[in-house]
Amino acid sequence: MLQVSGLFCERGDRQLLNGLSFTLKPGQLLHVRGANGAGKTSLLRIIAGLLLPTAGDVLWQGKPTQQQREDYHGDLLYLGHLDGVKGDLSCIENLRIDNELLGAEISEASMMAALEKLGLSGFEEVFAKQLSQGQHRRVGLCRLLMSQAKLWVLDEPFNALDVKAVGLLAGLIEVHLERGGMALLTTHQDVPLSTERVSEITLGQV
Amino acid sequence: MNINWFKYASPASFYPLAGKMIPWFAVPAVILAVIGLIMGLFILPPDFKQGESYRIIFIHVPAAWMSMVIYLAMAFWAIIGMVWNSRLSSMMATALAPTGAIFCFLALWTGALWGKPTWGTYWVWDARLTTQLILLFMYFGYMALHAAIEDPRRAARASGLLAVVGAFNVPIIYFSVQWWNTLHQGASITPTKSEMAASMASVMLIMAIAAWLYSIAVTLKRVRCEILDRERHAAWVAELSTEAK
Amino acid sequence: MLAIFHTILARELTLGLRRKADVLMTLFFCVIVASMFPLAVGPEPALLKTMGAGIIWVAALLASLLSLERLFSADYIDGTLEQMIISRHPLALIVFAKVVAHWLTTGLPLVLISPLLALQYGLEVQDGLVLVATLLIGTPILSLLGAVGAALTLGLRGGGVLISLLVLPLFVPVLIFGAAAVDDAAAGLVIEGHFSLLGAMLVSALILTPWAVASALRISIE
Amino acid sequence: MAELFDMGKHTWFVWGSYAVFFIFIVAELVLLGRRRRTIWQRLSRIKRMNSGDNNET
Repeated sequence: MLQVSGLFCERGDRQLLNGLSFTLKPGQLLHVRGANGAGKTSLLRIIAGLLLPTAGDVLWQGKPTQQQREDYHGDLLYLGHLDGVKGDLSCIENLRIDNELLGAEISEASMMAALEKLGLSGFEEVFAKQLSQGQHRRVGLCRLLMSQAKLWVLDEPFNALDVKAVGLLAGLIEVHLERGGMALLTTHQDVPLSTERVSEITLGQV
Repeated sequence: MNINWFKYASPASFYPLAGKMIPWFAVPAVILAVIGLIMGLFILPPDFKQGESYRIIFIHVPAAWMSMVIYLAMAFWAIIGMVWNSRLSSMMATALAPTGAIFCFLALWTGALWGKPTWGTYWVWDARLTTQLILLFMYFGYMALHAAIEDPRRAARASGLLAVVGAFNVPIIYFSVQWWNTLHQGASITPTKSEMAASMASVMLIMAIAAWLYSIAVTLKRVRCEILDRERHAAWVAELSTEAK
Repeated sequence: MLAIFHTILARELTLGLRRKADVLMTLFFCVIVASMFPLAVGPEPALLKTMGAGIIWVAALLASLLSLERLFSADYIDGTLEQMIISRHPLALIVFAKVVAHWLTTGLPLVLISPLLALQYGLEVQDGLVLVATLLIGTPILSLLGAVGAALTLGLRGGGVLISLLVLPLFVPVLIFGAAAVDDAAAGLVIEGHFSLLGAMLVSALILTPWAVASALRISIE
Repeated sequence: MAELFDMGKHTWFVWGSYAVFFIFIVAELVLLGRRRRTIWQRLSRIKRMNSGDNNET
C-alpha cells in the first residue's frame, strides 16, 4: 500500500505539489492529471525515489521509502519519458540487462515471448537504435511483462504508441490491477480502463 | 538547560538570530585587526635578518590558516547537511566558500610578495605554498560546480559532496606535497621557519583571531542572503520584505 | 549479488568494444601528448630521460581524464541510468562495475602502451617496468576518483572542463608518487615506499569512492 | 610622519601586500552588500507578482 503525505516540491521559482497527500491501495490505479508543468513528472519521480521532495514523505507498506531503498525498488517499476533502452545493444541484450536489474530471473524463452507479445518478433538481434520510435519504446515496455513489481509508476506510457499497442498496454495494466498490483500513470489521452478501479487527482488546482 | 538545537536549524528562526550575531563578531574583528595592524606595522622593531618585509606574515599566515580552516568547515557543514538533510547547513557550506577562496588567494599573493625580498623569487615550490595553490583550485572547483547547477538545492548537495571528498584528500595532498618537496631538496630553496619572538607571536594571534571573527561575520551575512534566496517563497520572507522596506 | 556485477561489467565491455573509436581515441591522445614534449623542449636525450616518467604520467592522467565524461553521460541520456538507480541492487556495486569496465577500456590500454612511450624517452628497461607498475596501480585510482567528478557534473554544460577542475587536485598525490617512483628507481633509490603508498591510495579509493559516486549520481539525476 | 610609512627597501612589498589584502576584503563586503540589495529587489518583485495574480491561480 502506497501512502503519500504533505508533498512539497520546488522547481526554480515555482512551487509545485503544495501539500499533496493521497493513498493507493492494491488493485487501484491513480490517473494523475494536470496541465503541462503542473508537476506530474516531478510527482512520479519523487514517488520513484529519483527526486527528493522539498518536504513531505512517501511511505511504502507503512515505512518511508528512503529507509528501505533496496526493498522498495524491488517492488517498483518506473517508466519515465526516456525509454531506458540502450541504442548500441540489440533488443534481447537490452532485455537481459533489464532482467538482471529488475531481479526478475526469467528465462530466455519468456524474454523472447515478451518481445513477440509486443510485436517485436524478428527484431531480437537488431540494434535498438535501428528501430522506429514506437518500437524503441516497446522494448522499454517489455519490462512490464518481465517484472513482478507490485507498484507501477508510468509517465506518459501511451505516447508514441500505435492504436494496437495502446490496447495491449491497457490490457497489461488491467491484468496487473486484477493481480492486486497498483499503478500510477499520467497521460493526455483518456485512460481506456474500466472506471471503478481508476481514481484521479488533478495537479495545479490543489 | 537543553538548548533545542533543532529550533535554530530551520532557516526561518536562524535568519533573525544570525542578524543579531553579526555585530558581535564584526565589531571585535575590526578592533582586533586595528590593534594588530598598528602593533605589527609600526610598533614592532624590524627583524634583524629580513628587515621590514617580515611584517607581511601578519596577514599571510592568518590568511593561510583561515583558507584551510574554512575548507574543513565547509566539509563539516556539508556532512551535517547530508546526514540530517538540513538545508540550512548546506547553505552554510555554500556561504563559507567565497571567503575561504579569497583568503586562499590572499595567502598566495602575500606569500609571493613576501618571497621576493626574502628568497629572491616570487614563487617558491615550497610544500605549504604548493598545497595552498592546490587548495585554491579546489575552492574554484567547488564554486564552479555550484555555479554550473541551476537548482540551488541540487547545487548545494553536489558541491557539498565535493567538499567532503576534497576535505578527505587535503591531508593526503599536503603530506604528498610535503614529501615531494623534501625529495627534490636540491632543486628548490625551502624557507626555514625562523623562531618567532614572543611579541610577534602575540600579534600573529591577534590577527588570526581577527580573521576568524571576520570570517564568521561575513559568512553569517552571506548565509542570510542564501536563506533569502532559497526561501523566497516562504511566507515569513514575504511579510519580512514588507516591513523591511 | 555477484551476478549484477558480472552483467553490468559484460554490458559495459560489449558497449566499449562496439565503440572501439572511444578506446583508441584516449590511447592516441596519450601518445600524441607524450610526443609533443620532445618537440617543445628539444630532443636532447639526457633531458628527455629525466623528464620522461613525469611526462608519460601526465599524458596518461590527461587521457583518462578525457574519457571520464562518457562514463555516465550516455546512460544518462537514454534513461538506462535511471533504471540502474532504481534497481533492487545496491547502486555502489553497479557503479563499481562500470568503473572497472571503464578502467579496462581506458586505464589498461594506457598501461600497455606506456613501455612504448618509455622507449621513446629512452628510459632504461627496468625503469620502464617500474613506470608500467606505477601506472598499473595508479590508473585505477584515477578512474575511481574521476568517476566522482563525472557523476557530479552529469548533464551540465561545459562538463568536460568542469570535471578536470574538480578532479585534477585529487589526482595530485597519485601523480607525485607515480612519477617519483620511476625517478627514484633510475637513481637507484629504494622504491617500496612509493608502491605501498600507491597501494594504500588504491585500497582506500576502492572502498570509499563507489559510495561517493552513488550518492553523487542520486544528486545529479534529479 | 613619512618615516612611519617608510619600510626601507621593502616598502613596496609590505604596503603592496597590505593594499591588496585591504582591496579584496573591501571588495568582498561591497559585493555582499550589492547581492543583498538585488535579493531584496527580487523579493519585492515576487511579492508584487503574488499579490498581483491572486485571482489567477
